[in-house]
Amino acid sequence: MSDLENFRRETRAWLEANCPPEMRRPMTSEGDTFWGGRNAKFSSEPQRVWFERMRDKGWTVPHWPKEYGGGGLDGEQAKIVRQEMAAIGARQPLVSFGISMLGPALLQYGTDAQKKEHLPKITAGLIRWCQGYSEPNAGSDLASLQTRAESDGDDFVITGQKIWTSYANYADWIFCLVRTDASAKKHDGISFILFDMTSKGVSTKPILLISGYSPFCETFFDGVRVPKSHVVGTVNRGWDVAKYLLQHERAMISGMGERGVGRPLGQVAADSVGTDEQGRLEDSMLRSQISAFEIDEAALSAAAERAVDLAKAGESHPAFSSAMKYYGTELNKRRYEILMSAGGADALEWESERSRGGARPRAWLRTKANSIEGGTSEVMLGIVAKRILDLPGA
Amino acid sequence: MSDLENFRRETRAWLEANCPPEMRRPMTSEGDTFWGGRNAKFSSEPQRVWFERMRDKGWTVPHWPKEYGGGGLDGEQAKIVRQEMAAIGARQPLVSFGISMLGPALLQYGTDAQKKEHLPKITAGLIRWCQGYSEPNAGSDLASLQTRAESDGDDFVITGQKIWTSYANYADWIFCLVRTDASAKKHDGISFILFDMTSKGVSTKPILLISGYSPFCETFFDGVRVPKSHVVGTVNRGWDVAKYLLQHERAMISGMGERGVGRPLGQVAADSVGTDEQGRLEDSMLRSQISAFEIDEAALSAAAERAVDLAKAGESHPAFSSAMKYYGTELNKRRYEILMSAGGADALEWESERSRGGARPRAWLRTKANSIEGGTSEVMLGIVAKRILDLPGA
Amino acid sequence: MALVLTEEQSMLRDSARGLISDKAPVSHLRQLRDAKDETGFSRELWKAFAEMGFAGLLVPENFGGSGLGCVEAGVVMEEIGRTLMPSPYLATAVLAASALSRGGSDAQKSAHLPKISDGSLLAALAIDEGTKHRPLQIQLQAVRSGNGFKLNGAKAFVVDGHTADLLIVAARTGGAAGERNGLTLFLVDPKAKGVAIERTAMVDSHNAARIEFANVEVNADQVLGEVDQGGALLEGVLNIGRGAVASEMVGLSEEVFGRTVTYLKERKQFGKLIGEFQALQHRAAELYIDIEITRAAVLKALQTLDGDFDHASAAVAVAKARAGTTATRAVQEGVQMHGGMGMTDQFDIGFFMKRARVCQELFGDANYHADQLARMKSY
Amino acid sequence: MALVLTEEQSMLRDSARGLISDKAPVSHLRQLRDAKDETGFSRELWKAFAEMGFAGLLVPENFGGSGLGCVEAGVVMEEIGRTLMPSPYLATAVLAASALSRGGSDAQKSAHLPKISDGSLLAALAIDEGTKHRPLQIQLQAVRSGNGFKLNGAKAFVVDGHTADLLIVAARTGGAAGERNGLTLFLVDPKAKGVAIERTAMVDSHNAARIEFANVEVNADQVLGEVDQGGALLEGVLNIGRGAVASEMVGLSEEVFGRTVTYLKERKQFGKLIGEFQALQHRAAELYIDIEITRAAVLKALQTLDGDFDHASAAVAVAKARAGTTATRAVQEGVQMHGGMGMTDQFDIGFFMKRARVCQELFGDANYHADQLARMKSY
Repeated sequence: MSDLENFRRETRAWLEANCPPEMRRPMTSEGDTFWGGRNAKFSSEPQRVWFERMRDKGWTVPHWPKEYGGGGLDGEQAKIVRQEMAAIGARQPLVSFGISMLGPALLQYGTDAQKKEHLPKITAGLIRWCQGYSEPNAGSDLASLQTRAESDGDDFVITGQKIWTSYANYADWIFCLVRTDASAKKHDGISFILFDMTSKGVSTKPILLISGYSPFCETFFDGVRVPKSHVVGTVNRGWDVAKYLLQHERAMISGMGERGVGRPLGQVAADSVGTDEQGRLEDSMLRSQISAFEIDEAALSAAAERAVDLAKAGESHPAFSSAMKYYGTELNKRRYEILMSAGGADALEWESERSRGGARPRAWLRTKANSIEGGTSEVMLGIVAKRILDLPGA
Repeated sequence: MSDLENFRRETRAWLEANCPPEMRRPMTSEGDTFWGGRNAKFSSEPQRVWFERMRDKGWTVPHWPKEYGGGGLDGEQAKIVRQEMAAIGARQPLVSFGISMLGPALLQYGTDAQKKEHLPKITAGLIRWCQGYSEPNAGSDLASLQTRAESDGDDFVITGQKIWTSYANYADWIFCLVRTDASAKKHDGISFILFDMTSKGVSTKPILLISGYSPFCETFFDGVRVPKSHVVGTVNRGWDVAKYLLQHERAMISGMGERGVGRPLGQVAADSVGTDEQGRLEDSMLRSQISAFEIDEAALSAAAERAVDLAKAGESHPAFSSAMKYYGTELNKRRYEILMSAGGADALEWESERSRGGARPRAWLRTKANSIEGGTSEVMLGIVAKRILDLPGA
Repeated sequence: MALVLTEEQSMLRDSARGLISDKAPVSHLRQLRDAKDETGFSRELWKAFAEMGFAGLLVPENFGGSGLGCVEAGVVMEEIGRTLMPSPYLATAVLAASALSRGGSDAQKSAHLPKISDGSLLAALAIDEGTKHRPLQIQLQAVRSGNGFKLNGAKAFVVDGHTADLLIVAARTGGAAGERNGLTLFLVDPKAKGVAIERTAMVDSHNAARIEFANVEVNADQVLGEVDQGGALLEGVLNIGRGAVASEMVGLSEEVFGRTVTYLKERKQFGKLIGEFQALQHRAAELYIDIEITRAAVLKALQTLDGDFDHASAAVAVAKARAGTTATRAVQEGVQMHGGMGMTDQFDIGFFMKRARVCQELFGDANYHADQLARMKSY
Repeated sequence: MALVLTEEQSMLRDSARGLISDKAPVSHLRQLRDAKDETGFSRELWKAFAEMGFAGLLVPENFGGSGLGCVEAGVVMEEIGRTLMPSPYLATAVLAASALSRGGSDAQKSAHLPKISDGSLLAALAIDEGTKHRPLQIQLQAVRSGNGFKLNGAKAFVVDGHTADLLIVAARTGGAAGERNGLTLFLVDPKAKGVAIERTAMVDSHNAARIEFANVEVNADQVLGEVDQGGALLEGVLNIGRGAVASEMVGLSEEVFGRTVTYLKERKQFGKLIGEFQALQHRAAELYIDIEITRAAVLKALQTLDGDFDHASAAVAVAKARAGTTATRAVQEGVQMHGGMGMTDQFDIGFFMKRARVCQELFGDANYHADQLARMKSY
């Protein structure tokens, strides 16, 4: 038996022994996600147990180095952990932008001191991070951001406004793009900086979305003082860090089309609209749409697998994550359009218990942001046209 | 009984009495179209009889003035003639670019002498016209044309090359855009001129298309001498005439989606793929595509009707023909994609008698030009964006 | 008939637009939603509507209405679509007025139509039972009992069901699910014993209800039209409703499109107005063309309903399917082109997306009508 | 297994590409077409192909082949798709080689497989009867007669049917149309009495034939596999063929796309390279993404055929459907972006459009496979 097969067997056994049954059920509400942070509360005892066991094993982030509280696993092993967790439906013990976004950037660009300071608190779920990128006049055109950081001795003094800061009102720290040189060309005067959200001068205001939820904030900085040592990478070269991190974010978002999505669409639809004597959906037009969707979904899933394998083989194009982000988000929007169509009038209820508080229409509306956040579909296509196809003037 | 009802009754009776039965059958080959011209031959006796009766009645072009050989009918009457012809499946007695393109331009911009010279020969099918617009480097960007007409006394001397000249090798005369002022801005130095294709210096070379047919030519002018009196409209203002004529052409092309198209798609498909116990197409995916198509086709047909009525009411936007041209041609391409899909392997035969010489795949390939000729779909969308939506920089 | 509005119809449009844009812009719906208003619309505004003759538009003149047609009803619905005004117009003035005018006895007409015209009576049509619109699948049972019937079953997605003074209920008196024969319409008092009404809070903040019927007794004179023969009446009324909702979607689509084009001309990114980007220009142009063609298809359906009612089903199916597809596209492009702002509740555009989804579902979505059209054409 | 080509597979690709681009660029097909060549491909080139081991790629080593898998066959097909090389590869080296390897007796294998490997035997698989691919609808009758069977019926769309030295014919020995049971494959000599072959000139200038069978006598030893049990063998061979044609369409799509992007960088209109127009840039980017995703789906199907043959149907359906849709889009965008030039026979792009149409139809189009997938997933 190979080492990997051994590892798989051990992983399976460990998960079987340690993952509480409650943590193997599909999540049904926002409270089922544990985000960590200073004010974190567990919504249930099994949630606490599961988190702590995984944390102690280093598996809140299996592929990070052990010195930072990760599992020290290589890519193949980490994949096995993901697969075995998926096989029993195990929930993520900890979800955080520290893991998915800041961490990779720190590992690539951070100083030793920064890594030692921040990464262990991420893996242990002690600090919850948020991302300060977009501004009211810097959305798709992110690099035109205006939040300024003025040098004052060993500190920067930060003033400006961010928007679309995810859960800023719950976050402990922020990783943030600021303009440290107003006279440079727009991509050249930006720095990537970290600071505590309890710093003087920071305030947040939740944004109510069309889904009825408020996962984002407007975030205001009024003379926030931050030590210069909190800059990640080189001052004025923050755009490199931002781009690196955006690629991670895009790869993550592109996976949404294939994430644990419950029952296959065809079966969901069969329940609401019925089937004919041959077992085909009664709504034959809907059946066509679902089948076309599932073909594209299966193809995307193969493409995601291939993207990982190409990266391993050193053959992937660095801009390919934009292609996947585009396709994955557009596909996820299609999924929810189909779910709404299959759901019919029932899927239009907004508040009843029967509809779990309008879970489906709210999720449907939420997907409309997929092709905007992390770079719009239009920006993604532009990147592909320019960086992969090398079209003139793109 | 109203005058119009009377007119309809008389028209019906006259058509019944005068349209030979052979001329009421769907056309099956190119030879079924009578184009007129100096070298015109009738492919059958009924074709000759039908043409001559219609010509004598003035109904080769029912809505042109009687003095030019037309029928002198108003819009309502002409519509009735069209409707009653369609009702019995009567073929057009004469098809010509003189009728569909040059005529409207001459009626609008021509001198009395020009109208008297040319229109009667068009209605009588004596002269066959072709159109000299595009050039190898002036396709979508038509106004960048380079064929030059140099002034020499009472004549212009024309040198250059045209492309996509429909049936130039069969045409007697050409209406042509030439550059009469090379120093002016590109739209301002163009003239619209007429000349005989037998003039010294004119030569043509057919272009073989992917359909296997050659309906277009490259046309070369090597010092062709043309009297200045043959310019239609003002010298250097030919772009006005061209635009006017292009709108007519676009309106005509947009109608292709609804022209006499034989049996409904659903029935054609039912013949080749069969139906289930409920009478639905066995290929349920194809059924969805056909139904979606027929919805759009019916909507386009309503829009075409509305466009005419809006024009009558003086409420139409002059650029709306571009919108219709775009939609009509894209729809016609869809029609033929569906016909190919419904036809399956049989529709892939290219030469057999069984397949009438590959009529369907050749027609399918022909439709691919619909969204290119007369202004590409991209140009049409640009016109809508600029002239109707007033978007900046469009 | 020319496929344009007549002068009278244009004047009607102007007057409806004036009232609605003045009294019920989108902020009106927003206020009702935020206040969790129990009624879900403004009774005061409905009174003003009735006074201007809109409530009785489809009611014959001898019953206090103006006896106009579906084109006129569509004109009003289109204006409603522009601001998403919540109002009893669709359920009462279109559906119930049509059902009573077309199927009612003189007594029934006299009893209800004048009150509809003057705005004092609100009504609702209860059809759907499953989650998708399948009128032939109606199973709510009406069993003969004494001089009348007893109703048992449940309805869902009943527009204005919780504010109605009168319910028009489609029930099965014979035949099996799937059959057109055996359907009967009943006029039911919502306060009758055995009727239980639950208002459902909807994504679009408009009104709908679920209604249960447990041994609800109705008299023979509460039958609307003929027993067992209600299928044709119902289909006719539904076709009018479909044309009306298609009109609402045309208004909605145009409004969203207009707002989006305005945004394209205002918002800057990368040093340019985003409306300068050709990819967005082409998409905007395609959407414009789509809306214009849908507008023609909808007007065609309304004219056919007015001119050749019994042969309007194909034109109505085309109109409702096209309008649903176009509105879906319009709101999707609208939100996407507004970027992050389009996702905020603060911008109105989300309201249009939500309402478009409900309109798509009402009386059959695009898939339903595409299937129906294929059946009509035997493939 | 990693979803990328191995080093050996990449080398195979390079060697196939070298030969094909050198000896059979698109002009090779054009010449054969213009010359109205009777054979429709170059026998000399096929010999070179065989010498390089391509003809026997799927043939087991003990029968003279190299015993490689579907991924390798797909690699070759993809290169064929780039230049549209007409060749016996699909019919003989993929379909017939697979059918014989998987279903043949030792005697049948010994008789035919070495000759396939060395390029001396050409074969064809005769399945379709109606105009659409519906393998379960096979009606060609094989009735027991003496020691063997008598075949009666007709086949159409038989790839390379007119040049084949050996026909593999799917016939019905039992069951009814629509049933999987009762199908049997036969090895038939095309020169046998009662076989009438008509070459059909096809839109793509590739080979196909209609074949009639009138009382054609075959012996029991001409049965390939088991009588009445040929359905599974046939479906397996068809899946290999579908994967191969999907690969061809990936190569075709990429080639058309590459030519189109090149044109976008060369052609000027309105004083700009047309590739500068953002609307075209976005469409090109979408098409690129489409092709990349399809490429992954096709490789996934081929790997599944090699690794888990009996459970590959879903992956194959996905691959064939996607590849058909992608290729259709690629050639449509290719012609449109080439403008008028794309419509001329002088440009090669029309050849790709024609071949894509045929590949779409071969062994089930995107609609067929979408329907099959839905059936597999019970909806």
